[in-house]
Amino acid sequence: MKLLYFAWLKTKTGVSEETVSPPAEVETVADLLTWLKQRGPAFEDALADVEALRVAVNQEYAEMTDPVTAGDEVALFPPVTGG
Amino acid sequence: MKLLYFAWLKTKTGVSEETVSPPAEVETVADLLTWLKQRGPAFEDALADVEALRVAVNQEYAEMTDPVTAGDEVALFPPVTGG
Amino acid sequence: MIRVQREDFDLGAELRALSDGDHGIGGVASFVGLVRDMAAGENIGAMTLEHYPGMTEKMLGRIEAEALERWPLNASLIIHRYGRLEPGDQIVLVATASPHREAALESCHFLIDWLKTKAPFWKLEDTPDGGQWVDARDSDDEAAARWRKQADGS
Amino acid sequence: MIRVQREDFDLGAELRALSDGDHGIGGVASFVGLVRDMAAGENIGAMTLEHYPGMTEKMLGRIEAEALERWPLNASLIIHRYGRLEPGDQIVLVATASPHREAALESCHFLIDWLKTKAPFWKLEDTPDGGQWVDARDSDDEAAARWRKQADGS
Repeated sequence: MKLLYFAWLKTKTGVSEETVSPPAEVETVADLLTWLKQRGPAFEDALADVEALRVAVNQEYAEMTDPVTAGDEVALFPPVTGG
Repeated sequence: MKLLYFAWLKTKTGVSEETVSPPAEVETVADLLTWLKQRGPAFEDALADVEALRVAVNQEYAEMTDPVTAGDEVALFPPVTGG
Repeated sequence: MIRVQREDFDLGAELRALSDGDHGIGGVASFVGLVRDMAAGENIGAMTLEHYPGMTEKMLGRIEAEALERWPLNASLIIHRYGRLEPGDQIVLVATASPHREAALESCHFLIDWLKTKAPFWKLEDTPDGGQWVDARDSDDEAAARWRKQADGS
Repeated sequence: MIRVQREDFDLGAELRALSDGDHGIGGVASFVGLVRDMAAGENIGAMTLEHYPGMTEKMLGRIEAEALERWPLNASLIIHRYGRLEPGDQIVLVATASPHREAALESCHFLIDWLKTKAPFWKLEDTPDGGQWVDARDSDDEAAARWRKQADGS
């Protein structure tokens, strides 16, 4: 699974892109976030406020209950501020 | 009193600009239109439908009951269609 | 700024000039009206725009002042042409610049809607049957009335 | 048409190209977003726009398709820049061309409102205290929601 981090998600985690292999019990976006938070204080801090997060799975906005699978590209970022 | 005619008011009356001296009983826009209609069939035809007319007195949109006086510039035209 | 002119205008240069040097501006909204070759189902070749010199400038200036009062604008521009115009020619430009996107967009919309019902211009279209004065459209009155309602708060 | 690019764009040329040769177009509406030197009360020198390559194009394409479905448009254009931008620089251009004034104005407004909440761009402002990620504004969500309500007919 490919993970992308943008804006302050990138700054706080110190990661812009990584490939991970979450355990089989990670079935949804919410599961993935829970799993990621256990990876250390930087991730715990960056992902603390789920309300402030947006998630895209394969470049589509996703809900917490949406499924994630091994081949997915999952992006984590704050609400957008372009334009 | 200076009269100006625009668009089909000009075409129908055959006049674009004229100076007139209406009698003293012409006190309002409505009076002026009534007086103008008596000047011949071209004017009677052009001014037949008051709803289709717009009147400006001294370059301000005017109502039928608004006053007109000797020194005024009065313009007659259809609803505007610019832009 | 108001301009009533026979000549064409350079859209890019006009819009650039509107915001040039003012770094407080966050957005520039604009509308350009063009001569269509098809109006109300009839092919038209060209048109002639007649106007009422003096009153035109007065009305455009008043419309602009109204917009400047209602929205926080750093700059605004109305250019309206008159005389003979061919299909594809630019007729009118309305542009507004503001710190805020909504203010620029709304005031631009307001200006063109009001101009359409207040500014003394009349279109004479060349048709296969000769010159035809264009009739005013009820939809233009309705578009302008929308802004009046907003102003009344109703 | 959608373009996501680092380079600046020539506003006049882009708008001209949008309507060039199509005499069925009666109006072109546009909005240009510029870098302000004052955001939320803080002086900013410059900013860097980060984006999500791939998803950006996908979202902009979808927003444009939505506008083309809702309004009778002859042409539309969205250009969004990324990378480092200075105060006064152009960030984004949205432009729509239609036979009808209202369609051009409304769809242009719709496009920029939706883009603001859907297109994955993030602004990092240079401030006296260093780089600051700009917070999303509730007013942007509200502006986009307005169009959703209209679509529902509620």
